[in-house]
Amino acid sequence: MTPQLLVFFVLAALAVIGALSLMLQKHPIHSALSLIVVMVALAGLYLLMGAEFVAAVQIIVYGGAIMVLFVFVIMLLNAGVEEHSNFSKLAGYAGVPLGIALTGFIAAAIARSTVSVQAATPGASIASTGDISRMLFKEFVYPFELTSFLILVAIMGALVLAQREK
Amino acid sequence: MQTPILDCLWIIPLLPLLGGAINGLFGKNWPNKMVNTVAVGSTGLSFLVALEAVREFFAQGQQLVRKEYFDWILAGDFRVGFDLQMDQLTVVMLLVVTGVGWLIHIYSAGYMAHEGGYYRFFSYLNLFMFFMLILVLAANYVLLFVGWEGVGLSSYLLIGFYFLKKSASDAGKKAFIVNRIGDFGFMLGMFLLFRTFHTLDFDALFKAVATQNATTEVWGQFGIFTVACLLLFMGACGKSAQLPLYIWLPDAMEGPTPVSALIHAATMVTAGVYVVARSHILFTHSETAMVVVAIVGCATAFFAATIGLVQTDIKRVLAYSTVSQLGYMFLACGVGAFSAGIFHLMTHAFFKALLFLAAGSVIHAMGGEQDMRKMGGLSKKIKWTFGTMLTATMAIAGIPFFAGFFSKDAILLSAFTSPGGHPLYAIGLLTALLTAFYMFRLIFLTFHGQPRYDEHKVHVHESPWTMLGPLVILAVLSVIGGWFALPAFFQGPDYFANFLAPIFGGEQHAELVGGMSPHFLELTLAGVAVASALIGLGVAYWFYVKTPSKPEQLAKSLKPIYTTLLNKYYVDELYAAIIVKPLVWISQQVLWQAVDVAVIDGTVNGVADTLTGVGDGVRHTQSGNTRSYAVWVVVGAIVVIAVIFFWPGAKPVIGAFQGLHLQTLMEKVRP
Amino acid sequence: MVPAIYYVVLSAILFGLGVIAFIFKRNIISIFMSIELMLNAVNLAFVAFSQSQGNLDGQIFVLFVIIVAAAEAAVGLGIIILIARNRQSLNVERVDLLKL
Amino acid sequence: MIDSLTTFLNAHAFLIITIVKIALLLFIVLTVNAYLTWFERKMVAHIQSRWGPHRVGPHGLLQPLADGAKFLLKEDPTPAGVDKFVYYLAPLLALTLALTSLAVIPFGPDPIRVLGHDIYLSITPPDLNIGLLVLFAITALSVYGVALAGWSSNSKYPLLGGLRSSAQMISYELSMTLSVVGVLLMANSFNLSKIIMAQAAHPERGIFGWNIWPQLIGFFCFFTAAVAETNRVPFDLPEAESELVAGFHTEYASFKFAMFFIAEYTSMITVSCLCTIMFFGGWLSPFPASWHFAFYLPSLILIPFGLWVIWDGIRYETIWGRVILPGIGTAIALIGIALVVFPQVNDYIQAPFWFLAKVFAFLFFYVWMRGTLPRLRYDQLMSFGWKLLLPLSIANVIVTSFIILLRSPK
Repeated sequence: MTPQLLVFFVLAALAVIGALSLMLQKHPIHSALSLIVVMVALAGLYLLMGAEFVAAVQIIVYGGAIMVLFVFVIMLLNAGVEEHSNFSKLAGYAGVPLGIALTGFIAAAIARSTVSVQAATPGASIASTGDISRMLFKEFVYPFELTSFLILVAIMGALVLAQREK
Repeated sequence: MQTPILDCLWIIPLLPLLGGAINGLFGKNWPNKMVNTVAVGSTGLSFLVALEAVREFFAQGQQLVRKEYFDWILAGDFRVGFDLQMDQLTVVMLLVVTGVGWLIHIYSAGYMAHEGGYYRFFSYLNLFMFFMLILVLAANYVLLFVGWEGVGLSSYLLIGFYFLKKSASDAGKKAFIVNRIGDFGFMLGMFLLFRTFHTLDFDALFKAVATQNATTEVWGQFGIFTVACLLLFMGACGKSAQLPLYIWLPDAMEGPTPVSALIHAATMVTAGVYVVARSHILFTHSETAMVVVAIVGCATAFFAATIGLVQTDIKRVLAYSTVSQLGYMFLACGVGAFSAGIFHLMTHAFFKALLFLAAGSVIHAMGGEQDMRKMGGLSKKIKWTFGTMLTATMAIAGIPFFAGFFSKDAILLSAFTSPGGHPLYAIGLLTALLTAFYMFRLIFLTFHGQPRYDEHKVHVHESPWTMLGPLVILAVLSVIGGWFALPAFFQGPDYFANFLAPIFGGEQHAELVGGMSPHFLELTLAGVAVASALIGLGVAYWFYVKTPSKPEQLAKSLKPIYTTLLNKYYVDELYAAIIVKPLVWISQQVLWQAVDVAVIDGTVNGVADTLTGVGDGVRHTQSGNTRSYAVWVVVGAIVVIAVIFFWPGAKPVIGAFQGLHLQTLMEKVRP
Repeated sequence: MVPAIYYVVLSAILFGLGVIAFIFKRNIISIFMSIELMLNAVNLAFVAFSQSQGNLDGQIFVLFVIIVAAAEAAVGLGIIILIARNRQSLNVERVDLLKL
Repeated sequence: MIDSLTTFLNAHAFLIITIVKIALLLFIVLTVNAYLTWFERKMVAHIQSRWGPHRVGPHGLLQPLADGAKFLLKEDPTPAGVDKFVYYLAPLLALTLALTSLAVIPFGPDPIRVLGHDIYLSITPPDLNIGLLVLFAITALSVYGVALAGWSSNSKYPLLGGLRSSAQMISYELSMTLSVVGVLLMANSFNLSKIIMAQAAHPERGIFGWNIWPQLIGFFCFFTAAVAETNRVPFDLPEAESELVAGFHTEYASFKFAMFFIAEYTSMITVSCLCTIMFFGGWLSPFPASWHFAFYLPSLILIPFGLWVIWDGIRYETIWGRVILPGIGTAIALIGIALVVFPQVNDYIQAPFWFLAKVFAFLFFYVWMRGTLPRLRYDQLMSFGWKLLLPLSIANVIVTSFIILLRSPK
């Protein structure tokens, strides 16, 4: 039981609990908070793996921007406790089992197909921010530019959607 | 040595293009003065530049100048570059085009002053200049074809300049479509040439021809040269209004008169002659082609002349005379006297432009009236116009020491001396007679006799100097334009022929005919030609000045012939019957009813109906409830995973997928 | 040292939970959040693989995923606001104009 | 017994040292917070030509203690129908994050050796490669404290305050993060110590080697955005008492309110530290290394100050004052003298002295602004953030990177 393993299990437990409460909480704010918990836990896991930059970005962007937007919208719309309607019989009965089945399938697929991963031991290399930025701006420069364009489009889309028609 | 302009020939066509672009883009709300400053200025500038270029051309010893500016098309061993070249032939064409074009621009500035769409007119005109210069300067067939199509386009635009007039727009379309037929042939010719010689550059192509298979194809042998030349000649026929594709030119008179002068008399229509002369090496390698060219030219000359006899619209008379003069040029080319053809091309450019401009001035004076029967007695009222027009008429009729005399004489001579050329010569002579006749008929009808118009309505007035200036200059040119050949009459050298000799080689009418010395023969033939011209003049005088009643009697007595001529041999009707009608029928009955309605629409609608049916069945899964959709998504995901990972049959699929794992994707996105 | 398989399995579990939440929730915002949860799970797997393979492509992908998620959130929340404004309800089962 | 203890200590030295450091830092920070309130009230009072607190203790020096007692003892009502969990979570979140952000601040360069252990003057190890990123991550999260507080109070003014503040923080976070990119480019690292050392590249330049000169615009953007992030005047709209009673913490009383209060002041300190580190050379002395008298500057400042306090205390009106103030004065003066006597201590003091001096200057600036500037209107705030600060900081990034590109050897 190395300290890393301990930390891993703590964080993993935190993440799973967060995910569960995201699912079980009735009020969207609580779901949002639990999702934030998941994200912070994941950031911790990234740090544990030595992916510092990704961890930081995970918190700054996901925690600090995206989830803030969610909370903001929830506050804005003053969304109350969600109503427990059940119009979709299909989802009501088949939903959860199917989800579990999917999880099982994925897990099984991983178990079958990631023999190489099992052997490898991560976290050995610390991914310095410099390397990442070098890759980002040298080899992935086109996708990077594309994403900036995507963001631009998204901004415009959000504007168009959110303005009240005169 | 320094040859700045020769190094960048592209300036010459660029200037008119700029002028056209500026006028077309910004000229809409400009005052006329500004517009014609731009247009005339750009053309004049390119004229001056052309002069400088010619000077340098002479200065550097008349060597062929060939500049490759950039590659336009590169495909395999097929290279078409934006290459311009300059040799003696180009020099002649260049000077004619820019010079006459400039004069006509100046003239138009006055003539179009009261028309709408001033800027439009001038931007088209400059555009035309651009394409014409490209055509003349091009160093390969493809670039030449660009100019070729371009002048076609601008002629279409300018013929249909008064597009509100149905006849005008129809005429434009007619010109365009008829030219298409010719261009089709022209393209085929180009393809054939490329397939044979793997190049379309004049230089390389002609060198190749001259060096390798120099075997001339005899009469009736249809080898590469014959076919290619005939195809090229088909294009030339379309552009230069030869039989059977001449029909568009008379109608093209719907355009403004300066346009008729520039495009449909001086420059564009001579493009066909230019092409034939340019590719003379090919033609001389095929007797058949030469004969065909000669016959077609001769026939057209005579045919058009006959129609010209009876036309009453002043511009149409000129149009038919243009057709027949072009026939002359082709006749010259056909009998191998290319330099004579080009010579006539040049002189014709002068006097025919002059004729049209003068006619324009007349129409201007008559306030838009074009029917000669409603004119008469104008000689005193518009002296300058009369004088210049008379000069031009003499020139075209072949009165001695006017430009037309020398060129026409050279053509007839070479026709006579060419083997088996006597019938050609005879018809040419007859045509000369007819030409003299109908031209003087025009003069007499227009300027002499009693005014046949309402003098109170029409206030005849001389045109402004912007119009008369060009007339005078052109008059001078159409007098002295032919004096290159003057020394030839006194045993001296024929300067024009010698100048073009590097291209066409020396003319070969040196052999003795019937014991006469060539020079004596030349003088004799000249005398005969002059005689015929004088006869034509006399007859015209007799008919239209002495006894004006004569023509009607004649027309009555020869009713069938007269009406046939009047209706231009019913050629248009003929075409309509054998070509247009069937086409219309096919496109309506077969293409529209059968193919379009039945097949295409049927398919489309059928597909649509099928889809509607299917959708009707499937739409019941659309519960509209997002959560159910989510469940379906999950089911799909499960199936996909199950298939990929747990169904052995899907191994090849996975193999296909393993091809594009992350790494290769990276390779794709990496710059 | 933690074997990468642990991370991968964890990400699978989180993904599954995300899917179940996606089906299970009625509030459109919560559904959106469960999508984000799935994205996070995938990111975890990405980082784990990239660390175990020892090349950074995975992390770059994570960055891209985060960017896309941001864009998606911007537009998606805009749409949600519109829905709430027009239908006075955030329950997806009440937003069923698409049914036949 | 003793040696077993020492072995235990040696075994878990890092852990214990860290814990001790944390405790120490917490104590210092909280005390500083308390006296910051006193300082602020005094300054603002003098700016408005009032006396400010001076009943409790000499010059009101014991006022903070009284306030603290009040916070602890006051009744703590919870409004009806609030979301309990979030309601309690919010202030906790705010305080925790504010305090955590101090962890990465390095107060001095070289470690102090105690019992054979290097003790760095920062809680995180000095080779933390993403120090600044961590800071930004924490500031990014600190929005939740305010927003959740506003929402969970189940009352309209707090809700408005919460909405305002979250909008404001999101808006200004952008320009804050962008405005430091220039500094990062120049230092070529996220590590705070490296950033400071990059400014010491030319020790002979002294103050002119600091980032403030090339990064003047960056500093302007950063400081403005930071003030907005900490919801201070003139950007204190979330708690604009004239419009929203007290904004997001209207419904909070006694100690929960104190948490927000402490959180705000702590973030003030953090921001001041950040400004010092990134633009004002952190712990570097403003004088060129060659000026040796600078070495004795701390004592030169401390001794006269101590003497002044003594002199001021002797003629103070209350008995307490005449006893306490001279005591404090002598203590300060003695410290100054001690620094002169023991130069090796003075070595350790230099860096923290300058660092704290600069931080104090910034805190003073904060208070000064509060006493001087009026509050912006909300739309002004937004347009200022989006239309002025953001473009300005982006331009700063571009220009800086260009210059660096031009300067860099091929």
